[in-house]
Amino acid sequence: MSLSVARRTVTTPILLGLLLVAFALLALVVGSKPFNQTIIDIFLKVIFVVGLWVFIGNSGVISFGHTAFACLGGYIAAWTTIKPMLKGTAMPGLPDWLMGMEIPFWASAVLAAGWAALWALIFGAVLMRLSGIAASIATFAMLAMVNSIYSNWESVTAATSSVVGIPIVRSIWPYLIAALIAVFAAWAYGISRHGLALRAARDEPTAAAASGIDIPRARLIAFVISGAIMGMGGALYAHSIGIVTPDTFYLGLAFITLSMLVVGGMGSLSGAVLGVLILSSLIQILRWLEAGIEIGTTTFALPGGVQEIALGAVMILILMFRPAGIMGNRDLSLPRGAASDSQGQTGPKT
Amino acid sequence: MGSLLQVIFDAAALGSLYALAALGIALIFGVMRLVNFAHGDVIAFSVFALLWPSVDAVAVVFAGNLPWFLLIPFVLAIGAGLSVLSEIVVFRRFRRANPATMMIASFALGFVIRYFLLMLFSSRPKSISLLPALSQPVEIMGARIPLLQLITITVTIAVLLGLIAFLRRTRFGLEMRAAAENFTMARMLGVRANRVIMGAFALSGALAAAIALILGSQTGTANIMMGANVMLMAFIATVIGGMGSLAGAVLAGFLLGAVATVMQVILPPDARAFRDAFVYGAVILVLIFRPQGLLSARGTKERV
Amino acid sequence: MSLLALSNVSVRYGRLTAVRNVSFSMAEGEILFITGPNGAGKSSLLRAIAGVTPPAGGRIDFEGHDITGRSPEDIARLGVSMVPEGRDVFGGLTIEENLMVGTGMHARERGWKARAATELEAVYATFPILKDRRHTQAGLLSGGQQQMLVIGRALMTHPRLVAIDEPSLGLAPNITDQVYERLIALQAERKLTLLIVEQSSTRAMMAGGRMMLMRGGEILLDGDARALGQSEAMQAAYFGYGEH
Amino acid sequence: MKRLIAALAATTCLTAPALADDEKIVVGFATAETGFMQAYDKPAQDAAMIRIAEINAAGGLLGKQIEVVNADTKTDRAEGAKAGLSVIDAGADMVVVSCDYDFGSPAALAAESAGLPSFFLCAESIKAGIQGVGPNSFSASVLAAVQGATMAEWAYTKKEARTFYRLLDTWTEYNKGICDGFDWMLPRLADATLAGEDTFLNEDASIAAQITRIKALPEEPDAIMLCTMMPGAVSAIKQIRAAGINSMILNGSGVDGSYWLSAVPDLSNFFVPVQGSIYGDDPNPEVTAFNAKYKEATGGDPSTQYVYPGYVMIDVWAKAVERAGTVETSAVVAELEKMTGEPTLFGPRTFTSEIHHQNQARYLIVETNAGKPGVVDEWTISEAIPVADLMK
Repeated sequence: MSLSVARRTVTTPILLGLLLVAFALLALVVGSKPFNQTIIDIFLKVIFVVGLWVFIGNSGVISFGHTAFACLGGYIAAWTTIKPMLKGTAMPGLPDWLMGMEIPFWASAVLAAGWAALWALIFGAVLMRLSGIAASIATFAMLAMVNSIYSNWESVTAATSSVVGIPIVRSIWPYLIAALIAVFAAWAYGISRHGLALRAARDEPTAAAASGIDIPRARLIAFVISGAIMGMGGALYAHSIGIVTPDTFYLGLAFITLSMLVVGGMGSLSGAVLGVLILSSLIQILRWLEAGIEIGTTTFALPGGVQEIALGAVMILILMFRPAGIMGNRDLSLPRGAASDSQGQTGPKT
Repeated sequence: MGSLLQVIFDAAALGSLYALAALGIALIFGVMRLVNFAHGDVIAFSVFALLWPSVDAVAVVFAGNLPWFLLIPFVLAIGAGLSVLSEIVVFRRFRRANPATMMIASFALGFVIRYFLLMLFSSRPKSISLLPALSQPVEIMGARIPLLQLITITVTIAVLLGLIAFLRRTRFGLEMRAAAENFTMARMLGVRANRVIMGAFALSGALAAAIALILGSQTGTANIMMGANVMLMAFIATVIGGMGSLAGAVLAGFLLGAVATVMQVILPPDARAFRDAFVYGAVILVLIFRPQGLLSARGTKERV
Repeated sequence: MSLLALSNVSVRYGRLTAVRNVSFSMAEGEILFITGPNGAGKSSLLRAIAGVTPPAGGRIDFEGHDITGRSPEDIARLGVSMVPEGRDVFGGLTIEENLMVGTGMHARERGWKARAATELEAVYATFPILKDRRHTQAGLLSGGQQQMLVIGRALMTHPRLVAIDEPSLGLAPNITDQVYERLIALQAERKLTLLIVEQSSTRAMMAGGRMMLMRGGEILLDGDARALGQSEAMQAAYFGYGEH
Repeated sequence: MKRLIAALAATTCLTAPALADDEKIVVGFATAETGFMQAYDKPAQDAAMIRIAEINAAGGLLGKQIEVVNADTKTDRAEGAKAGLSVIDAGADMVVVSCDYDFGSPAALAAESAGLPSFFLCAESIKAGIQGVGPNSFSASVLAAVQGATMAEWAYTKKEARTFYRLLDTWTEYNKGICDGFDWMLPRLADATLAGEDTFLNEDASIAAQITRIKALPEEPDAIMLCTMMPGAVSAIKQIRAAGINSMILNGSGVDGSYWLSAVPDLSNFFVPVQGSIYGDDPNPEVTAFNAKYKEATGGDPSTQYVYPGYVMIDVWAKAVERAGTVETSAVVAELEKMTGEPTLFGPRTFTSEIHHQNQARYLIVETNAGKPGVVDEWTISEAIPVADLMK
């Protein structure tokens, strides 16, 4: 069964992947450093939002806490890639073996994924019994706890101060590859036995429990995988700007990623990816307008601060007209695939 | 002895703030299952309404110069008005949406309000002298307590009593309680949905404004982010109190204030910075052992 | 003139059609039982009448007013009182508060307070147990008492039509007997129009009146409860014999 | 398509096209034009623009006019990195970054990796320089630790304060820096004691519990070292005074300004170290003249002393460029590192190859008495705080 499901649905990650590659090529063609950085930023958001989707989309439980895993990942990058000498002054409390460690950025991303997954397992074992709003608030409490600890553990995290010296990676390809890995991993999880079971539990909790699905366990698996993706994203985020601080990975990031997921449509992987691409593009366009666009000889510019107001208003409007998000519950697929698959895929409920 | 009394007062004053905010959130959650993330921004807006828009560092006071008996109703009306407006313009269209969509919409609305304030006033916190007479200390049984703290506690108790009387003794209150428990059933008994929801928003907004007054006179600052922290604590209080249970929200609000205050007192200096981590840890524990909340509202089924 | 008239009413949830082109009417003072197996669309039909789930097609008239797509509160205010399945009491409110919720709709009329008080006494007279426990939280009542409460609550609104979904669900037979006894007595006393949904036809046969059988979202049979209950056609229709 | 690419290339707000033009010198401002930091970056940037205008009016730098390019960081770290790259792309010879170390460092790191010198507008952490960003990074302000140390030594010497209470807001590095300087100084003051210490968070709605702890002391401390910043500072000060504690309150420069004093009517016994006075009573009349110039340029008086570092920054950098005869990074940095007690409008400035920051500086002491702030003294700490102590 899983092979046929894989064949039937693989067009979705492939199409999404091609879209991401197109963005990377655009950056290449434009060739401007700031634009390159903009695309890197978009890829990082894709990683975060896809990571969120693995848990939220499949379980239906809103989590405010996932940026905690990005935080854990970001500090792994700090702990393992900064030159030992710098580390000694900024974070003198690190154990010797960690102090001496200096690994390439991709290894730190892998390690970050593992470390975040480990903590997702520990937190998840406790939290996954909860449902609904209690689970949401508990994940928020988890985030606040992690944030409070990282903001104050002077000797190991340098507290609220920015940790610098993380090697900056300005090439776009590692971020593209990581985003592709996230998309394909999320897809593979979605069609796996565990993913199907979790979605069944989301839609029909009573029936799923009756048919022997252990819901907390199914959620835990999703939590760990999404934690790993967030951890990887956190480490790469650190490498993209060269610094980490705890408040980078706090409510601001939590809300913007959650908004992208919901606006895109948390019911489908395509919704997660498109939510990022659409909102990021919108933000970028609004920034151009704010900076001023020359029309003929006059410059037309929005007053500063309008960008955020417009973004909020557009988000409200999108949700007003498409409460299930832009994609509803549909996934991107080729027209033929969509026809053969029409039974299982319902249109957006409005 | 005096210092123990002082700790009790400190805890009660902080708890009062959280309880008032939690009540505002629970009221709206009760009638429409909306977790309103714009609440904190309504708090900030209510304070900024006292000032003229200006990006200078010095605050240009506008309504803030009113005598107290005009100033207080003015601020309450601003909070209630903004809250009702947000219902009419935004939330009314989300009645049938799922909680996640509503929540993100409320967050987006808060974002709009916040950046609107930012554009008008810049991010620099503005100083205001709000009800300055309240900054004097008073002596009670050996404890010197800021008058404001005393007033905060008194006001909270008065608001709570007033709200209880309103909910128990008036027809509108009865309809609101019924709607909070089972909205559809209440409508089938002829309870007008829009009126009840607008009533809840108005009350919630007025509560936000009350917090704005207290925070404003306590801190002497109008700051765009001033509502955020109180709001987060209030959410937690609402959930661990039992979503939809007004009494639970109040109880949990006081409890959170007490826990935070006591932690500050008993933790050794090195651990004090981690106070919030302990508080949030306690929150997780409460949720694990009582996921339905301390006082779960009977018959409140969550629509998820 | 009929009190309630449905023509070609359909109810859909997404792609699922729960009620398909149903038409019927009820005269004032009539008792109508709707029976049928689980999933027949009975509750959906009641929800459509009450305005909770607006019909996807067709038209509903009450006393000559088109109430299709009107809000539940408007329909309630016209005199349709709904007692949904599962005894939705307001658990945190006291019995008396539960009873009073629905009286608010008359608050604009003169003398409503006095009338509400009379009404309350009348409900207490019918269900004395409610009076004894009037200040108890409704959530603490037994199933039978809750059933009495929701019926009493519906009566408090001064309805023309009371629609009750499965009054016997989850009740012991002797309690059900009590509930029905009161219902029928009330109907006679107040000239109420009663629309009762029950899964089994037994109650309808015992109580008498008109009965309709629903299955698969459609009305299959309509006639006198006692006569219909005994017929072969009823059995066949209920269980769906001879359809394949 | 070409137009689209051109539009994309101008992805962040550039006010000047990218040109490698030898006829002018370009200063790139990667600072916040919107968001939270805007209120802090803009005044210092305005002051920097005044100095640039003065230099240009006097014939420019090395005979060339100084041009300015801007990019908005939107008070966001990721945007900060982009803004840094933008101004570098636009040909900046020197990159000015956001006032705060946390928000400025992404752009400063971008400058560092492009081999360009960078200046933080007014960061007061040792990391805003060699120790954090790299060998080409500088800050125009004075270390937060110097402020804490200045207040402690001055209060001890001039006000005979002996018992101190340390109240730290753990919100930012700046706050901790003030208290670190205080901690460094305290043991150097004979018979001065720490009566107690506590922490709070800037956004705490109430610091009642912390105040209760102070009041539980057998005796009110002579001075409270309050290591915090806006907006929490006003709240803390107000609550301390409302609780009836009248000890002298010592602060960092972050609470300078009279704009907030209305919130705490008749505040007294309150002391702030400043680099220059915005109150029109600076001992150096040129500062008052600058204030007038600032008002002319921006339409308002300086609201805090954080305007001044922007002016100092361009001043010292321009001198270094003039002396080096080039804008080439290593030559400019070498000239900057030769500066010892270099006179500026706001006190002497020193940079070394070890530290690109002021670990000892002359401060004016502003006392607020009955709600009126005014300069009462000036003080330079008796010894510079060693780099090793700053890095702990």
